[in-house]
Amino acid sequence: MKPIAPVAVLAAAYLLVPLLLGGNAYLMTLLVSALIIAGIALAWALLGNLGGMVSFGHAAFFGVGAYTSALLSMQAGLPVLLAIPLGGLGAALAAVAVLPALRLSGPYFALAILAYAHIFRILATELKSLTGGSAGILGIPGLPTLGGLELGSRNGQYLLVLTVVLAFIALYRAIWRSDYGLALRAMHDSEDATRVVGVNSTLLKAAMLFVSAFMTGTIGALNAHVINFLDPDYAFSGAWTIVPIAAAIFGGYRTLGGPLLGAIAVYLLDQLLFKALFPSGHQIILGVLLGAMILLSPNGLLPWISRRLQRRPATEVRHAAA
Amino acid sequence: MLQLDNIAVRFGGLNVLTDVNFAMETGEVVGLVGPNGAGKTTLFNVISGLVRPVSGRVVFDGRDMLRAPLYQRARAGLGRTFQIPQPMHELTVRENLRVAQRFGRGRVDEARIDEILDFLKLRPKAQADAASGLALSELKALEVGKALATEPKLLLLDEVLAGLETHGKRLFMQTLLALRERFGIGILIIEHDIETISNLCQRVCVLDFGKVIADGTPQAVFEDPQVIKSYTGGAAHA
Amino acid sequence: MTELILQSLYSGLLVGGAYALIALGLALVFGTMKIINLAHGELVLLAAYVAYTAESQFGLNPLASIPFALVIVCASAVLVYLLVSRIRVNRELNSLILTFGLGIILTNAVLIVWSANIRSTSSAWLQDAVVLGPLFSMRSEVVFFVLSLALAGGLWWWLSRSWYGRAVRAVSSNRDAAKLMGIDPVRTELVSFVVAGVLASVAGVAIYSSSVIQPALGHALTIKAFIITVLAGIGSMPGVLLGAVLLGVTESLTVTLASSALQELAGMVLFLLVLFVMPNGLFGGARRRG
Amino acid sequence: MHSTASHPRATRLRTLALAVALALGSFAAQAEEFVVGSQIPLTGSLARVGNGMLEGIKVAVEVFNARNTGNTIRLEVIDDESVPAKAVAAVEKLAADKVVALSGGYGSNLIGPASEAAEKAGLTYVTSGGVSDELTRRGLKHFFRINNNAGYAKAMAGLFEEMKLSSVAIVYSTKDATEGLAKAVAADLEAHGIKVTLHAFDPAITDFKPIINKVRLQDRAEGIAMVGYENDYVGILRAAKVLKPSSVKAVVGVWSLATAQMAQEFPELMPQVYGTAMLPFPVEFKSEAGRQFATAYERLYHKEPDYLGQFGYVQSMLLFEAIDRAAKNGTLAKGGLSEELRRTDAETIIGQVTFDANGDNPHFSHRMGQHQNGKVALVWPDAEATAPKQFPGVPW
Amino acid sequence: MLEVNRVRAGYGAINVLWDLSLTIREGEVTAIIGPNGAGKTTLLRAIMGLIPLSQGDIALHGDSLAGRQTWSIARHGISLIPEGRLVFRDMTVEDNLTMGAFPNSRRAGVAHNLARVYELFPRLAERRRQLAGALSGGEAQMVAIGRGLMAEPSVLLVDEPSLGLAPVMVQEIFGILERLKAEGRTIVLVEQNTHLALSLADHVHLMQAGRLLLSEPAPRVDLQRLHDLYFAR
Repeated sequence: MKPIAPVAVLAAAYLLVPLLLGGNAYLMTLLVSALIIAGIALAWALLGNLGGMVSFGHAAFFGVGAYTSALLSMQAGLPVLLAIPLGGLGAALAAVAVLPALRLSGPYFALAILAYAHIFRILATELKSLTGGSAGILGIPGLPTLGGLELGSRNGQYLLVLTVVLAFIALYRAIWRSDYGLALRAMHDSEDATRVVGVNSTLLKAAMLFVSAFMTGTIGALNAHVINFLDPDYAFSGAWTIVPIAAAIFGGYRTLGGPLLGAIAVYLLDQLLFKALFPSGHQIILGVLLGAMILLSPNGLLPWISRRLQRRPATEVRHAAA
Repeated sequence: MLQLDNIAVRFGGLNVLTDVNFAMETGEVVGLVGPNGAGKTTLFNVISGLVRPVSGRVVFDGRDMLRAPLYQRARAGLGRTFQIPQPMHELTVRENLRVAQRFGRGRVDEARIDEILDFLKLRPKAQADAASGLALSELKALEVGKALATEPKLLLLDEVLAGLETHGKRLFMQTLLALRERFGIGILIIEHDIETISNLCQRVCVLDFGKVIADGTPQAVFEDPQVIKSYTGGAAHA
Repeated sequence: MTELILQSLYSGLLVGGAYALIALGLALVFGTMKIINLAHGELVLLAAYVAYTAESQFGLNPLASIPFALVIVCASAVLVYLLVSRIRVNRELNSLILTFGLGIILTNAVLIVWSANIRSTSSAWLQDAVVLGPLFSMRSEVVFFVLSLALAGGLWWWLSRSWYGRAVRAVSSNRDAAKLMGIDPVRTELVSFVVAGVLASVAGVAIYSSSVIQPALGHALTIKAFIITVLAGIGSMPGVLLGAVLLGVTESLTVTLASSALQELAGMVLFLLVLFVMPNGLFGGARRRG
Repeated sequence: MHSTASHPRATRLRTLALAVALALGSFAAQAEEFVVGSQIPLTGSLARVGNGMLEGIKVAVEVFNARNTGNTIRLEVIDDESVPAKAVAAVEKLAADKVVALSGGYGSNLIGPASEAAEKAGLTYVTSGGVSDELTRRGLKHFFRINNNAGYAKAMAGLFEEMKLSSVAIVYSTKDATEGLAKAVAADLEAHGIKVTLHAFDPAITDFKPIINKVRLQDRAEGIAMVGYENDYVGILRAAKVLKPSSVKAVVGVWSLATAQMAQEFPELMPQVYGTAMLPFPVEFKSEAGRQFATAYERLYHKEPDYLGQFGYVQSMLLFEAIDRAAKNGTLAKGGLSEELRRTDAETIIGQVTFDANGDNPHFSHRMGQHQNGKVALVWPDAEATAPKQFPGVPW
Repeated sequence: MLEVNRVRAGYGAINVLWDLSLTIREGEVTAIIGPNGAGKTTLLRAIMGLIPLSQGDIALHGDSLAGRQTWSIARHGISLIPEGRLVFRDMTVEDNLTMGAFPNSRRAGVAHNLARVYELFPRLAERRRQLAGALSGGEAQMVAIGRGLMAEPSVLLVDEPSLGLAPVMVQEIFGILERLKAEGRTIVLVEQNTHLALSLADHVHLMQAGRLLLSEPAPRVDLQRLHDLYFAR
């Protein structure tokens, strides 16, 4: 069953979803939005898991990526599909400014990066000649048609964002499994222990910051070409931080699939269910989810589910011994 | 091989090490002893780079290491263990060695990892979770294994025997003796058990109040009245 | 120009007083438990809305609503502590995420209960001008500046003279040693949360009395408080007062000398600079001695 | 796995439900009920204004359905949470639900992407919630707006020009709508030889004394123009009340200021302050249409209508009437609604409304009100004035 | 009065005490000596509840202390003067001492006890307003001892008071312990310095590797044998 499962999930995601739901533009829009959140959640989790850093300011990278791509495609006239990865690079470049924050730990890092998000937002507002100031940018070109596939349609957007998110999962997995990933995971509880065996921990952490920023920026760029609109408040909105964190924590930020699962679950639940229950202030549920997960199952939903599914005696024994 | 000149370390006004001068030759096995709080672990931290001294020089293998970050010292051939084992969490035993080898030595050599695992009798636990699946003696062995995997020229062992039962202690000591034979590397070891030190080392260095008070063969050192005094406070055999 | 700058310094000073009130509670809990309560700003906001309800429903002067705010906010602070204290693993970061979640809950609860309308006091007395030569201010600013100084003084007295205040410092200085003195650290931490609640209550009423509140404000208040805590250096209560005034003055001088559009930017840049260049804060130096 | 979907009985039930739904749907069509969608912020940062506009839209539904034209309107509302992506999603959901048109939207940032989504779906989108010039520059075929930046700037600048002030300090928030308006007013005033100084402020700031002190000591302006939102007005007015800049003869703001709510909540700050207003307070309508609106509003919400409700009402009424006309001449099903709406030329409670090729209303000009003795009187333009302005006059 | 019965305890995976039993008698000075890593400090920490017992029991006057919280044990009348002093570094000397009298029942006597501590350590009286973090090692040890005395404990556990102190200071500290002994206090002294420990003790326990190697009244202890055991010769 094991090897079949991922193939089945992929087939369902690529074929079944567009076939069954493709006609419902609203649902497809929700799915695209959920995948956007999933992309950020994944990048956030990567930084937390491999770099050991909790960020409260991923909106900074999201916004920079979005602006970079929008401006490159509109002012420099670059093709959208080229501008998007360059948006990711732009965000990675912005991460250079964040490098001094790597020396900070825990809450200091988390909130320093939030300060960056604020600073970038104010800069985007003030640099009017470049960004159009608070009026923002309307009419950002949409996704092109590629080999007969209309990427700009809802289904096309879905397939493209899905592919990018899956590619990021693959990248994340490759890093995770590499020796660098091993060293990064090892650094968590015992940074000194890894440094004394020759690991340049600062360099590796910086690399993870760049990777995470690149992913977030790329997603931000994608979103800009999906929504066709940007302004500073929107591009650097705290929502680009809050919802992905809730999603990653909910799904299980220590797993590869957790952020994706969490984002889809949290976003769809929020939009289809909670919104109906609490017409105003339904974000309250996100807060409750976040708190409950931290208190009851800090590792998230996915590990909890897999524990439930494979309740083998062996694991029980090991947990009892631990 | 290793040379320390006038090392001084202060923690908030307290002199932890004062004017420590110490040198080791290639392949030498030296014991570092002294009462609690004498500054032994601090000296290890100075050598491996965790603590920056206020003055002095650290020269290893002909290179001035004072400003070198930890990972560079490790790559230059300085391996160390921690008094309280610090396995790399979330990783298996084999992965622990792999990381040490990959980053400390620069490339991975599975055969060599197997060799170390066999040597430290960790082979059966190779796939075990380092943080939760090991007994204390195995954790201690893993500490040494990680250091060995970096292919050090000098190994700093901080109380690798403490907390072991008598039997485990004996076994581990044999391992350490074999280590010197097998890999031909220098060892600087902190150990309280005087029997162990006497069996293992050709030379013993005694620290007290952050100063070197004796340096010589185990016999000579443990007969030294000043050493006995520092250990027991009394005028022992005098 | 001199008059402009004088007024700007004075405004900054008064604003700093209000900032200090917001930051003291956060800094106290941070100093005691090494936990950043990201819901602190929301507790302040809760007090502000209690004052609004008291004024709009019962015609109470905001100053008179402080006791009611105390009860509600302190009870909420205790609840926050009880939840935070249940965290066992990776407390530093998990508490950050938990209190972040609690902040979201409180913000939306405020939105549901009080709606998104902006609120502020209608008390004429509080809004009247107080003129000191070339210096102008609103009465509420002066009242709460004085109150802020008094509370900071009271906090200082509590931490240095009272049994429980000193126990709070003992626990934060060395938890094990404090236990050896017969101090129950859990109870002590609870007390520090309650005291933070008291400070948050007054801070909330101050904000309601001198500026405008709306449900999304809590998050911004937490950020301000954290910036000040970093400027101050952990655990330095006089530092909080000075850091708050420094931030207030920096902001108002930015408005006077450059542009008010850059005010927030100046605060953030100051924060990052201090964080990178002096990680122990501007006023934490004395503590590192010895 | 315990799936019931494949169970034969469940399948039969589904078929039945589908049949019932279809039957109901066709029944509704026979009754000539048209569903109009509304994508509007009911939560998030624009919650307050969004809810205000929605009240007006609902009143329009009520009034229109009471007219017995043979056609009725049903409203389907989706909260966009003040988030652009959700605004787009909302429009798409409404399109999927087969609404005939959209009335709503608030904030140029939300209306922009939402109206583009509506354009793609071929749906008529009518709004009054975003004044950015950019919106009507896009050349959308199905986008209509009854108000615009120019109308606000016209009113504000017109009032200042009438006062014959020599200098005006414009204090504005760095938000999109406010910045655009501030720049337009500045250009207009400068064209009339009035000296203008501009003071931008970050939306997060609360202490305005340093700014007002600059106005007092450096600008020595005769008028203060505030372009912001309620919280900014309160901050600016408090600072001004404290500093009492002696050169100032009038304080003028824009939206959400000359309202009953502000008069009631901040009685100390409001005296003699000007703001854009379509209605005096207490409300007095001269026209029959106005009275009809006010009565319905009163009945539904038990309070006096405000300007948000008024705009929401007007845009919706114009839309419903166009739907009615299009349905009757048979162009509705063929996508002729936008053309029908473009033929509008109506005298409404916000003045005359027609639409140009871009959907903009060239006639739009706001009116200015002034807080006078706890009431709001219309003071500009003269034709609409309910009382003479008290000038010079400031709240201190 | 204090019974340690077959106690096994340690730090996580590392077990330190192996089924250790011993008895502390009222009014005596009991010295626990042994080389580094013997488990002496661990024993004191186990008595205070700072580390949990994995086996066995500890009882004061017959009341079991197992499973009780440290602060509750401290209020019960046992004071530990910890190794490395553990003073509250950013509090003044006087505040440090005062915290020793934190339990409700002791607060009334705070003035009297402060005066007594200052009489014992005149040097602390001079520095009462100084931050404890700025003190020398010997002074910090005085603060730690004084702080322990503020609670008027029925048992005083002293962990390595000579550690890291200059010889003059060691003498001064032991002079104080001498005085406390003369007052008839029950003291448990953990010390590496056998000579000093023996000079003060009524009863001596020698620990090694978490076990009791020798337990006899001080006068009967043969130094030569002790050192042979100590250096494992």
